[in-house]
Amino acid sequence: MAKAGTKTAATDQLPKPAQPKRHAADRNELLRLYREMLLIRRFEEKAGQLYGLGLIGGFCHLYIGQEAVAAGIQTALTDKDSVITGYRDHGHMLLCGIDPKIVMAELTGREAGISRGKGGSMHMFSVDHKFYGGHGIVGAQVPLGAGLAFAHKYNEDGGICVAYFGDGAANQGQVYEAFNMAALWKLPIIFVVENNRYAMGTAVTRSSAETHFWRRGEAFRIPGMVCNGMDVLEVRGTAEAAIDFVRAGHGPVILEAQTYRYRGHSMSDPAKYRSREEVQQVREKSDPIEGLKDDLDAAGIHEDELKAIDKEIRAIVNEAADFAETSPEPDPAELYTDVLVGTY
Amino acid sequence: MAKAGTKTAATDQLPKPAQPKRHAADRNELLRLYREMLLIRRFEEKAGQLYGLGLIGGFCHLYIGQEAVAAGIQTALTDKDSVITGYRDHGHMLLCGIDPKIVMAELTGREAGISRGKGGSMHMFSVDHKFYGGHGIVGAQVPLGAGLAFAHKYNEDGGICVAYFGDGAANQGQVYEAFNMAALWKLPIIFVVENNRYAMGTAVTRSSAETHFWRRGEAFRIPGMVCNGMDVLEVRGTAEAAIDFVRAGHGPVILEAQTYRYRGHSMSDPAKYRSREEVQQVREKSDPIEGLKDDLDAAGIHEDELKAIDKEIRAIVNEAADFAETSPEPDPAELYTDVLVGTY
Amino acid sequence: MAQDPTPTAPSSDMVRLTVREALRDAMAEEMRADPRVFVMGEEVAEYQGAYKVTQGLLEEFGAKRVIDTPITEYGFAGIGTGAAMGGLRPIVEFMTFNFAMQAIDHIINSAAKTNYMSGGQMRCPIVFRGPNGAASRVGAQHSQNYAPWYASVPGLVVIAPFDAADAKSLLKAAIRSDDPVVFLENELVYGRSFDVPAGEHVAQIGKARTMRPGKDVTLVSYSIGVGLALEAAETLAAEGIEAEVIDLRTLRPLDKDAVLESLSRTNRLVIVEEGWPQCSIASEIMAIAMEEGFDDLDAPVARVTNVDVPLPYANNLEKLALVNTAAVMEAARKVCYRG
Amino acid sequence: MAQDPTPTAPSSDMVRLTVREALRDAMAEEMRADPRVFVMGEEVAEYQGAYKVTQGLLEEFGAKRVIDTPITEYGFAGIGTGAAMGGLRPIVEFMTFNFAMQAIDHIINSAAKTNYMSGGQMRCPIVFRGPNGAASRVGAQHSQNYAPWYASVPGLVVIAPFDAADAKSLLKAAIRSDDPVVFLENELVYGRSFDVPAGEHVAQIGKARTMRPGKDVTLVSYSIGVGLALEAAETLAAEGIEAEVIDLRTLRPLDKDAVLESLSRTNRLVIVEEGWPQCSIASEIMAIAMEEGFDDLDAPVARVTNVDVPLPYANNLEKLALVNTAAVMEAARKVCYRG
Ligand SMILES: Cc1ncc(C[n+]2csc(CCOP(=O)(O)OP(=O)(O)O)c2C)c(N)n1
Ligand SMILES: Cc1ncc(C[n+]2csc(CCOP(=O)(O)OP(=O)(O)O)c2C)c(N)n1
Ligand SMILES: [Mg+2]
Ligand SMILES: [Mg+2]
Repeated sequence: MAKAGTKTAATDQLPKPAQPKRHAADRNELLRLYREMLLIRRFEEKAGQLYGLGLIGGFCHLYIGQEAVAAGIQTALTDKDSVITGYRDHGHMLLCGIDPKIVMAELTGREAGISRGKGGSMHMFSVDHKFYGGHGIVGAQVPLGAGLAFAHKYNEDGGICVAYFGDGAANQGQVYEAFNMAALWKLPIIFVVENNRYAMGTAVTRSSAETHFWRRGEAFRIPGMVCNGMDVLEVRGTAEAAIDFVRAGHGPVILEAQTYRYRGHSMSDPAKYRSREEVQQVREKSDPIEGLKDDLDAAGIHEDELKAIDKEIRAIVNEAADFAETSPEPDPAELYTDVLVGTY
Repeated sequence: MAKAGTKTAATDQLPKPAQPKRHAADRNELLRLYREMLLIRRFEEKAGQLYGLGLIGGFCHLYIGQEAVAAGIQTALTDKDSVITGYRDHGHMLLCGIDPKIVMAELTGREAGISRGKGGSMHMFSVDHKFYGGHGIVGAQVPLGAGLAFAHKYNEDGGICVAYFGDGAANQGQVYEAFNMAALWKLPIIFVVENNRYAMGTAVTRSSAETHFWRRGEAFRIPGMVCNGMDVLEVRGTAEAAIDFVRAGHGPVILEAQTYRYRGHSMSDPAKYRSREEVQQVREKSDPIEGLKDDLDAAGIHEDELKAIDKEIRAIVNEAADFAETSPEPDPAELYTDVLVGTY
Repeated sequence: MAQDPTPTAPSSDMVRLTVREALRDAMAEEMRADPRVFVMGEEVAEYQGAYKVTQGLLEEFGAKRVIDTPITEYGFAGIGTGAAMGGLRPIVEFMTFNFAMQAIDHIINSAAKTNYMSGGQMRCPIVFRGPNGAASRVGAQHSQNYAPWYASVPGLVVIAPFDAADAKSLLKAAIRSDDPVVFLENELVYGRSFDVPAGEHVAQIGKARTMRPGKDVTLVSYSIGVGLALEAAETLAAEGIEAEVIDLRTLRPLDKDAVLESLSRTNRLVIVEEGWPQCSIASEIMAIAMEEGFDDLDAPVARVTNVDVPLPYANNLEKLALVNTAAVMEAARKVCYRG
Repeated sequence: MAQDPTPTAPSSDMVRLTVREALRDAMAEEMRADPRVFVMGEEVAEYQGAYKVTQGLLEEFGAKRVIDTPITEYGFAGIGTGAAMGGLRPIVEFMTFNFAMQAIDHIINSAAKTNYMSGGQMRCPIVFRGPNGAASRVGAQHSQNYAPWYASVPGLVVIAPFDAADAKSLLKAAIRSDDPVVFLENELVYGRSFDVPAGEHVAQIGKARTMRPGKDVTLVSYSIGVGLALEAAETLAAEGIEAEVIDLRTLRPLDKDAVLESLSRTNRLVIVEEGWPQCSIASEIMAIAMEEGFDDLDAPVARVTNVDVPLPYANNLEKLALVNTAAVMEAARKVCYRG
């Protein structure tokens, strides 16, 4: 029995991931990271335009500003690994290798969309790409991700799961239930908190008794890591240390990526809860794409090469938009399909 | 922005409760503590008998073995303070000053019962005594208790809330949601984890990644305390330090009381998950009532005085049992009352 | 103070309000009158409400009484319920009732059942409110109508107003009620404007309201469905079918007398519900008509509901999935054996 | 392997099993056949199940496939659902469905809606099972019947068997189904023994079953109510009323054809449900009879349910609150215009 007393900190020596290093990317890797981030950025800008044109309806949550998080982590995964996130999902999907055309066609609610137009922006899935959604209930993806990790372990397939969620979602009780079971059962999962400082209009300090999200696993003996989520190489290096640890069977890790969203929470957000200056400053000083330019430069990658990528990506995104605009809506008969798989 | 790295422990200096001392009880206090614990013990033994006779139905969860927890804490509270717990509630109720007769009459489902026979063992309440139940859904009392604390703060009435829950309940997600809000809003509440080592048949090590329950608030910057829940004076001393801290407006405290239940989880539990020896050993070495005898002795309280208390308590409990057995069942018309307060 | 204004009666003194404003005004008035009343929920304070229903409340009542919560529906519903047990009168806003599914255990097991379980001793005067049912193009997880679930639970009062006058007078009644109230709003109706009688009006909970008299068929609905029924009635009138439109307003207790009385005159009944068909409010009204109105029926009662599928996102499919005026008219014609 | 044995047909080869054993055997057989099937829940492994339904499974299948969870319904329902999305076939046991209210968001929003939301791409083959409805003297929080709630949700299969043969063959079907299944058991029936056909039988989901033929009145029920209906039918027979008893077995999809066919012969219908009346399975069957059986009705359909109150603890009140055979007989006589 422990002695009576007032205590505040865990003193145990838990196994920990290795101290991460900023990833030393080679030329090809740098080009890939640049390309991936730019693809997200341009795709999202286009989605915003289509929304403005009334081609996308309902909620649409853009990932602009957070590109380095998905890029740094997704490029460190293998195709054995599974990924799950919330409603702010376009970026993660693109980096799972899903065709931008069918993602965009889902946003416009067309038959050719990845969910045949039935899911929309928040609800997309690709079992083929081991991308498991696309969930609209804040926090729900965290136990679901632990379930995917459970399946990896059960099947001994060597895969791990990455479950992305927000700083707001990190207050959900189900997250702690999942933390406990993931730690208890040593599930191969990385819990990535994309701390973009706000949950809708609520700044983290107004919703969170502990704003260091990497510490949120302390109540369950889960090691925490943190990185600058605006620096794709730092994200990548941290992700690699986390992945090594998790894949080695040590159980879960919490990885907080400190990032920022430039746009409103969804398309209708007036964003009065923060100043223009705050946004402007992040854009200017910490933009993840601009921020990679020094590294690109140092690797001898020059403006014209980047311009070529830019052009290529614009073409991809325009093509996706055209496709999404011109594809037909689902057949009315689709209303009744896919409710159940079986016939009873 | 924090620097990238692997981190495991909170390093902040949080305000903490004072280092608790084992309570230096005077003669009267000792007698009271002895009396309260014995009242619970005898009451519960009698409830067990009535259950065996078929006079009590459904679930009935006895508190035997854990008496020091309620006794140490309840005697440190004032009548401004509110109390809430789960289904294992008889002990706490008695120490809120509720008449054993009407508690026992509720167990037998009689009109004179505290819930007019409609609640049963798990669902008893006494607004007059600021005892707010008596809840059957594991963990539910924790946010409810935070709500009571919220009301204390809102009303500036100087009261605090004590919310008791089990080691099993401590894994519930809603507990962490309540932790966060209680810490964020500095609610006056003591979260008492009655760690009796088992949740039904599950030993804490099988359900909990972190078995030091006092650490479970670390993810939300809530200070933790722990005490030997079989030593009523240690519980009392720890409770006092916690109460002082909370009443001073510093926000919540988690207090883990390490205790043990002698009986099965409820009346039908075969208790194969632990050995007879384990139970026997606790009974012999750590019984909270026997354990107080040295202190009583040192205070010059002798066997005959204790025997008199014993006799008195047996009389109270027998009277309660008689009352509960002979009181009439509710009038059939009661079936339809108390569904709603208003008439619409 | 006037009780239950008959809103069809002409009033000299009307104010034009959106449903959103009416709800806000109800809360503000009750907060002015009773210091125990407070509002909590996600984005209710600084953001002024995700759908701006709590606009201005923070400014008037301050952060003590208008409280932003973390995204923890289960937790803050529990805290609200506990605060109500402790003597306060919380209004808990759910950003939508879809998210209240996380909290439904506290609504049912802690709030609804406690008065009974305590033999009438433990009150729980709390209002759980927020938008319910489908909004526009938000997909299956954000579009469910929970009215039948809550309406099935003894110990709850369940209210689902349609227009601004009812939104205001019923929300005021809900806040004053000593019982736990589930108050179901509808996002698509928030912005609509209606005449609201000036002055203080507190509706009587549990009473349906005749929105339009008629002799040929009774259209029963609640919430957004009332608008469809009124629209349908308008067009049907041009065809020579005089439809009586009844707004249930309260779903528990359900004013079956009002439905049965109308049925006894029109002998034909159609229920309009923006929700799934099975085990619905529509089913229940049909069951009541079966039990107590059978001899009045000149035709079987018909229900017009959403299609029995999760709500799809695509624009064309969404339209097909949702209850609509054309379907109401068709059903009305059918029970009148016309067309 | 035989499909959907007609259990009223005499079988040369019967085994006597309790419902508890039948459920266990179904799980064990499916676990033997398919390594993707596993069981998780509170006390399912070492304790052998809170109600001993998983007795012996840990010993046979080991801790990898029979998994004790912490008391975290929302969390492990989510983990189970995620595992199903990841290709496994989880059986998630809730100690009772009352506690599943904490997890209902995953059952509805994650499991039921995903196949539709993904355009048929993301399967979720999971079984959520456990006792539902009232046990004995456990009070209001532990006694709710959730059948109507789940039955209202498209994307779910909802099964509520009565006897051991159905418990076994339907649970096997549920485990093999590619859809999320809510499988509602009843604690008071666990210990009852029934004849179960030997050999492997997998029932067809979605088909009601005639438990007893009759020509004067149809009694429709599910789960424990079927026992009451059968008892009532027995006594009614002595009075000269031949009641046909139909066990719905599956509540979604609901076999309305079976109900309507029987109604077309008996022209009288009583629904028996151990649950609250409002927006219930009973309401739904009455709605169906209204819509599609109106002309067959010689009397209005009647429902016999629990009283519309939270379940009280006191012995006498509990008895009064619950549906019972006497009430079923009374309703049957009434629709037959006798007595
Ligand atoms: C359970 C639940 N509650 C509320 C909402 C409404 N909602 C959608 S997103 C959101 C904010 C989430 O913020 P965060 O987790 O930080 O993610 P971010 O949007 O910043 O990526 C809220 C409140 C929801 N979808 N689900
Ligand atoms: C949400 C919920 N899940 C499961 C149960 C069933 N149940 C009742 S008590 C209990 C064990 C609780 O253990 P613990 O919290 O340690 O308290 P103790 O019984 O030891 O006092 C369980 C699983 C319940 N009542 N509520
Ligand atoms: Mg955020
Ligand atoms: Mg315990």
